[in-house]
Amino acid sequence: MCDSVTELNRMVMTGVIHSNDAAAEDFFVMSVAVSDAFQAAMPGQFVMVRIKGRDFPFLPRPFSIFSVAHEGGTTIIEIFYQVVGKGTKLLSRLGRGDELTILGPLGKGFDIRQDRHTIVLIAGGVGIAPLNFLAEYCKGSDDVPEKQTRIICFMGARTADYLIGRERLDKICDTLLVSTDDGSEGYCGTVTDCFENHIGSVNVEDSTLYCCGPYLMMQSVARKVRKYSMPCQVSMEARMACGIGACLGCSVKMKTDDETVRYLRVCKDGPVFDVAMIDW
Amino acid sequence: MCDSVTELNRMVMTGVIHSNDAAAEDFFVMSVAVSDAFQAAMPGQFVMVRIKGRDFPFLPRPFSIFSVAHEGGTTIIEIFYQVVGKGTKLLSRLGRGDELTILGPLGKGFDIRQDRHTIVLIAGGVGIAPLNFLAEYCKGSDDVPEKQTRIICFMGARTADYLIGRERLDKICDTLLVSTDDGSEGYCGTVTDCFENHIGSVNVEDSTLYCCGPYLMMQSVARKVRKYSMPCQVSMEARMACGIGACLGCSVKMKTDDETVRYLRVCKDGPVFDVAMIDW
Amino acid sequence: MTVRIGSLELKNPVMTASGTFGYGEEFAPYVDLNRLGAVVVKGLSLEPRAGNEPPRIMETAAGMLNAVGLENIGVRAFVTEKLPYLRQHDAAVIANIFGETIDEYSRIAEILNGAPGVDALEVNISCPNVKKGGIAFGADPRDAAEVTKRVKDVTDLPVIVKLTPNVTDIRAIAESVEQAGADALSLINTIRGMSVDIDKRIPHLKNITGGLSGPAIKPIALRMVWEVAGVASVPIIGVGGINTASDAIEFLIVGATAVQIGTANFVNPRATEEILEGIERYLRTRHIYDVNDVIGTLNVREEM
Amino acid sequence: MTVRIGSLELKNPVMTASGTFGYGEEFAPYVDLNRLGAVVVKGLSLEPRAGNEPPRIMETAAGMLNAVGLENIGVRAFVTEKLPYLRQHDAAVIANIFGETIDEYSRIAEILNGAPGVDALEVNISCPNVKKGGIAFGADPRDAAEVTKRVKDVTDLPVIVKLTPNVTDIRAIAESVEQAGADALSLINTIRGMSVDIDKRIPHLKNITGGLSGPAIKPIALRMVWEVAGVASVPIIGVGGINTASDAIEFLIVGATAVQIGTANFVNPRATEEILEGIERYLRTRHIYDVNDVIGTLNVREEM
Ligand SMILES: Cc1cc2nc3c(=O)[nH]c(=O)nc-3n(C[C@H](O)[C@H](O)[C@H](O)COP(=O)(O)OP(=O)(O)OC[C@H]3O[C@@H](n4cnc5c(N)ncnc54)[C@H](O)[C@@H]3O)c2cc1C
Ligand SMILES: Cc1cc2nc3c(=O)[nH]c(=O)nc-3n(C[C@H](O)[C@H](O)[C@H](O)COP(=O)(O)OP(=O)(O)OC[C@H]3O[C@@H](n4cnc5c(N)ncnc54)[C@H](O)[C@@H]3O)c2cc1C
Ligand SMILES: Cc1cc2nc3c(=O)[nH]c(=O)nc-3n(C[C@H](O)[C@H](O)[C@H](O)COP(=O)(O)O)c2cc1C
Ligand SMILES: Cc1cc2nc3c(=O)[nH]c(=O)nc-3n(C[C@H](O)[C@H](O)[C@H](O)COP(=O)(O)O)c2cc1C
Ligand code: FES
Ligand code: FES
Repeated sequence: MCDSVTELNRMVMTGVIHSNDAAAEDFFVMSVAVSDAFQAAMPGQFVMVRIKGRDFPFLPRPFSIFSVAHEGGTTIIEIFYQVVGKGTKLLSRLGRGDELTILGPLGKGFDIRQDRHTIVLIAGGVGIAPLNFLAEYCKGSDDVPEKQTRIICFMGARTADYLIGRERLDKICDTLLVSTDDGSEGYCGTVTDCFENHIGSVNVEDSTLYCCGPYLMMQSVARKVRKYSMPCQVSMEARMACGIGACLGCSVKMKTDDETVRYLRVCKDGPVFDVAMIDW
Repeated sequence: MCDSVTELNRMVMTGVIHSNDAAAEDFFVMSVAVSDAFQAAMPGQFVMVRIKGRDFPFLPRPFSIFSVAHEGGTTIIEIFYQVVGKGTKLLSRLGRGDELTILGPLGKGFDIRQDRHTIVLIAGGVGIAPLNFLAEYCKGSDDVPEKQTRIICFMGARTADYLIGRERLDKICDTLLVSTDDGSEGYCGTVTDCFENHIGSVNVEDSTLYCCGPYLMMQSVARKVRKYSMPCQVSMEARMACGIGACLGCSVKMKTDDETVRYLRVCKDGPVFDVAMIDW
Repeated sequence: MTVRIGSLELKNPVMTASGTFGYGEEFAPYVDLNRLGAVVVKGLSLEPRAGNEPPRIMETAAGMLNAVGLENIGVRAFVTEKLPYLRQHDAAVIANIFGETIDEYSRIAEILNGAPGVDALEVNISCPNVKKGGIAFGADPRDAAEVTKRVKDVTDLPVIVKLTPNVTDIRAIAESVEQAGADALSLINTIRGMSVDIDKRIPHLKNITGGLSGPAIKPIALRMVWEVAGVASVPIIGVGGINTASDAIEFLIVGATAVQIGTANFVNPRATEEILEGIERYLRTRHIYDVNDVIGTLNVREEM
Repeated sequence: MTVRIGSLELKNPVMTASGTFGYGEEFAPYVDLNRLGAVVVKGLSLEPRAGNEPPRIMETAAGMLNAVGLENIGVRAFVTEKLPYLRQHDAAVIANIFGETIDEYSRIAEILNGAPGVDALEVNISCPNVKKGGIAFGADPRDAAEVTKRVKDVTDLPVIVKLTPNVTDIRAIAESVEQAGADALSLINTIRGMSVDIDKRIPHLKNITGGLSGPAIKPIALRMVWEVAGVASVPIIGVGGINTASDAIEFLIVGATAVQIGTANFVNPRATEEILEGIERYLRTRHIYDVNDVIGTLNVREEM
């Protein structure tokens, strides 16, 4: 017999909502206290969230960890989410004191490459969530080599109002370049175009790219980076049921050399993948 | 074409919870503001209740109206309920400001007989709910002939703690006799036994009996009243889906003279029935 | 919003499902009956039926079980007592009929053929809650065809045949019924289910089993409508778990010409009208002028 | 809490359902595997399978659709890579197997017969999400019997046959499979369903249809277990929508000797253990010392 019972259950816990505020229409930042049983999370990891004691939504919902902070014996995690359907709508109605069931931290986070010293973030919309944590982690963590602190962040949103979390990032990043679809602030156009316009200012040899956003945006980045042979990691999304690698529901197609078809599980093999692993 | 649209929807409305307090373990009194669109309710009528915006419980739940009050332009209804399953458990967790969807008032209430001048109430447990409204109505309403104000109430509960609403009834009723299963207050035994012990003090010729409580208790009353040839009305319960007579789910067997089987709908033909109509 | 079910033209595709809307009048305080495409009434038998012993219903996860057992006032009382009221409204009246024998089906159809105000018949060969008839006819392609033929023989009204989901291959039944002359198909009726009281160790329903309806069964109903749409050339009416306009639109997209709203009427008596408004909104915001341009337009090849 | 499934003795009636618990190790951080009656692993085929193209899952009302398409590492990799870990635990290991041809079933069974640590086989003739095999065998009594016989021929392990609910009469399949030598029956697998994205007018699943599981289907699963319990003399394992101890107890009462927990593992990875504790509590508070005293005790005559 193996597995001591005391080791169990460290990853299923009750989270108590501290705050849940609208940052823009349909965009919310929620902060949740999860007790110190919550294991040290890596940027890029996610949590599965349910509203405690409710039968609906039926399945838990995955959200990236936007930030982690410690206050005394409790860990506070933040989630940055967009209301897109019924589950996120219900989440947005919760308030201080309401309880969640949290499973996590889950998945494989970003691989912070020690051999390269510039971090380039490309975030579209809520894709900023895991990248914000990555930026905070790199600036604050002892695990990250001192000199790897140069962070260049490209952040895109529909309009200026949706550039959420920008103030926080501005303090951490060495360079923050914003773009909006309507030009209401920064570059007018997509964040990928903005990135490509500024590629000259990036030291391609010493940089790693970290990217999160809508599928089409990541696909476009995937195509662009081929040209520059920069290592690039993407955080993928897929519908999930279990979040722990068991249901095989969250597959993305893997790039293979031959004709064989293989799938990767976003929840377990990812959500962060090297861009070259995915068959876009 | 018939039915003018303005007439519609007067009976589906949002109710806002004013208070929802535990009166004893697992017994709650909830007061809900329903706007003056709520039509004049008769004692014995009920409402179908859902938690607004929630998918669970799937079907609305029926509750008797415990009392009705008017404050300015709004009507306040009270519900007295016991937590017995998932739906009532969720109800009990709601608080001030939470919203319900209320359908009602529904069903056929008590027939207040003008030819008899004493009202005898027999209530078991939460069965007090419609009877409290009946007592308050008879004492407060202009529709009820002046002299029909003598109210004798038999009220039974498990223990003294569960004699909920007694203070209010004490003020209205001419006689209030309580019984508890454990003798912690009043008569020790069932409310039906208590009633039979006191039958001597009831003017059988001039009284009407109104009864609500568990099925077995009402069945026992039904058997006893045969002896005294007193008119007796009972408020029945059955699982409901629609509450408006359409699903045919809430049937109780009707007493027929011959062998024919017929069913009555608790929601539409009742919930109040003459005791002789039911095939106990 | 006009759609055609055989020779019957409906001003919009929203109907009620039999057994969930009484005889219409129960819902008049909540819904403007004039707005509905059609009202399908509670299943009618030749003689009045008392129905099954209670308890008859039980809630389940996102659904309910019922074993009402076709309690109804009988076809003759319907014609004299209920039809006059319904006829006054600007909604097609569809009579849902049920027999214990094939003869009974045909006799009920005869009676209704002469009744002014009935616009179509819906033949229920799929009720799971009665001992004789019902599902027994609906589970076998030949029996189903026979009932259809016999009803068609005695009526000029459009005949809709209502199919049961409790079969291995609903397409086989659909094809057989269509060949027998059905003008339209409606599906699905309830799925047989059960629920148990673990304290008393008795079934929650006196009838032991009942028919499952509500959102729980929607994915199954939708799949069956999609399957039947692939083989049938007569119009299909989608039923099963439709609770919102979005649900209804899913059925239209996979190939239903109209939809029936059942259990949702119990959850919200205004469901039919709200679903109709939701469909209208869907079309309007997408600049689709004819609901028929949505029907059967599922794209199964596009990249996702 | 001991129950017997053929020659296999389980220390309690709680197992996992195939395809919802990976190969066990995924759940080790959440559940003490030693507490479970049995772990049923993800369906194994002769060769590794990549499975269907995504999207593969979609949430529905109180349930979910999946069209994973039996992605798995293949039976040989299972034996070398996954079995050693599972064997260390005090839970029976049941290998769920799947073939596209009857030969494949029998070859997989042969391979597993020699594998130390496998306690029983569960023969999946009911997967709705693959083009060949699966449901094709499960919907016909003769094919189902044939698969069963061929597997029995090559193995000494207890053989559990897993039935599909997508049939008109599950009793006929059950009887046929039992006669062919099945040591136990498990039911139900998922029910075929569908879901549509009304904005894009495409199915939510790339495979168009998928298998419905979760609380939504519980009433249907329970009814089928009750039906099969009426005709089968081998033990029945109840599966389908079990989310709580109360659900599990309903299955025991209607006649299941054991239960499998499927989709509930996704909602709460600790579900199996919590359900086991709930069953224990139910027995304790009612002073029932042997779980077998609950199995098959539904009282259908009592007054309600
Ligand atoms: C690893 C990971 C991290 C994520 N991080 C964030 C985040 O930080 N902030 C944020 O706003 N969103 C994030 N998402 C997306 C988020 O999970 C979905 O927006 C959410 O599940 C939608 O739920 P709903 O009930 O509102 O939508 P509905 O559309 O009602 O949901 C229906 C089903 O589709 C699934 N679904 C819908 N949209 C998505 C999607 N884009 N990705 C995956 N599943 C989806 C739901 O989980 C559910 O199963 C993340 C997704 C993944 C996989
Ligand atoms: C006309 C009428 C008036 C009522 N008035 C009151 C009242 O004033 N106070 C009060 O506490 N209760 C009252 N009840 C009973 C109340 O409706 C049930 O206790 C409640 O529905 C239980 O819901 P649940 O989800 O907690 O229980 P669950 O057991 O989880 O419910 C499961 C299903 O069974 C039904 N059900 C369970 N118990 C009953 C019951 N006793 N009667 C009818 N259906 C039941 C539920 O509605 C639901 O469909 C009344 C019932 C009726 C029919
Ligand atoms: C209480 C109840 C009674 C029903 N009675 C009938 C009936 O008399 N005839 C019939 O064809 N279908 C009957 N049905 C089936 C419905 O018309 C419908 O096919 C089924 O409920 C699925 O749709 P829903 O999920 O929208 O309810 C009944 C359903 C319910 C819930
Ligand atoms: C994602 C998923 C994968 C499944 N894979 C298998 C499988 O490989 N073999 C099998 O026999 N059943 C499989 N099933 C069916 C389950 O074992 C179970 O029979 C079904 O889900 C009903 O139970 P539930 O409602 O508790 O999930 C799978 C179910 C799901 C949801
Ligand atoms: S969500 Fe279940 S395997 Fe990834
Ligand atoms: S609850 Fe529907 S008829 Fe009474």
